[in-house]
Amino acid sequence: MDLLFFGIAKDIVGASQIKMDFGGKLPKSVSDLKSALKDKYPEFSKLSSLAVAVNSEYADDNVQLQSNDEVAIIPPVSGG
Amino acid sequence: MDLLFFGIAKDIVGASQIKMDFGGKLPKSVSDLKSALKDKYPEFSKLSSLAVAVNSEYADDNVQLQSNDEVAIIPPVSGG
Amino acid sequence: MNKIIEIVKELDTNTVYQELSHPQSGGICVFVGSVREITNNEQVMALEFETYESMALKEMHKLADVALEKWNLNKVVIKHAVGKKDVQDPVVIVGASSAHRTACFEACRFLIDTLKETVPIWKKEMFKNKSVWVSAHP
Amino acid sequence: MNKIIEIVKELDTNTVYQELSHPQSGGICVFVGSVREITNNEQVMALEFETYESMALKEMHKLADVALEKWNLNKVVIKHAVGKKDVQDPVVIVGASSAHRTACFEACRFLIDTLKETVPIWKKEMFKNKSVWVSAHP
Repeated sequence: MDLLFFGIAKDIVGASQIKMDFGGKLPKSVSDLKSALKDKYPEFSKLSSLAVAVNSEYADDNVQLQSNDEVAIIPPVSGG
Repeated sequence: MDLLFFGIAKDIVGASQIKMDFGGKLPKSVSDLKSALKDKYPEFSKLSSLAVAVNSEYADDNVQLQSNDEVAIIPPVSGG
Repeated sequence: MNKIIEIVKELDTNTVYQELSHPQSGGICVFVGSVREITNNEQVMALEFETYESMALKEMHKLADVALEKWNLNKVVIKHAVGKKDVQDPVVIVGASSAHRTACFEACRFLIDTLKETVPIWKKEMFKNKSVWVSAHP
Repeated sequence: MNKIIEIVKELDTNTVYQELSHPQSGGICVFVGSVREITNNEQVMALEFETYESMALKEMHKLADVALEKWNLNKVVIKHAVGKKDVQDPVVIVGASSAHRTACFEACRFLIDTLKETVPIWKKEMFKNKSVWVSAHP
């Protein structure tokens, strides 16, 4: 599964885009993905918040993921 | 007494500055001046408000007038 | 100088950001009032502004001082145009800059609201067949 | 076009008045966010902005649409800079124009407040000996 990372998320994983190997167990939902990420990179648990965008729209925890979705990890935004 | 007129006040008296003749009875206070003006030009009574500035500061009705004061008639302001 | 106060023939909206910019300001709020083509369903051809300039400048300085006292501002700008103004022309610019945005928003709103109440400037609306001094009558 | 939405390397503050000007607008309110030299008593050398551009533009359009729906606005501008920004540089410009001033003030405040909450843009503060992603940690 291809994932995009921004801001501090990019620093945590060390790349802006990676093909993530979840040990063959691909996350089915946004909620699964967040859990898998936090397991692999404990730093994500320390952030003020963690959001996921699917095809450049904010996605709730229960949104199901398709293999061709553009999935982005959104740490706390701080524009302006 | 020299008086300055602006906006609609200028239209009412027909001049921007006039030496007003109050029949020898010079108004002593702002209040007197307003009454004298309204007597002479009834149109002043129809305005939403009428203020007087003495030496370019708003002056309350009880402010006393001196012969060398710069006295201005301030109809409702509408800047902006 | 933390305040810029002017009455001018032509307002330049391009300089106000530079004038309000400050190393300790994270926020700049500017309000520009401009000539609207319709008032009460009637077409406005132009506005004509007149001022008692010496007093207007004094009142604008007082206004800026009150804002500088009330909020933590780094810069304040108040400028008003006089003379004949056409539709879309800017007629007034007020603005403030501050460390955080709440102060500059509140101050900017205060500046324009109070300017309209206290500064001796008069506006005449020129319609096709008549002209009216705004707010003169109830 | 009643909205202008951009993410750019360099923000030009001089064009925004022209962009918001409208014959039916009597009021234009603009907020500019700029780089402040001090944060929590520490000297900021620069800010670095990063964005998820396709999504940020979508969110900025949504934001403008919500404002256009909520208030009676003639024009809306939302622009954000990306890349490295020095002290006093503008980083964000939001603005709205409307017939009367209350609408453009309220809309302008809404635009900047909501942009800061929803638009995927990230700011890193560069201090002398460290750099910090703003708001990342509680």
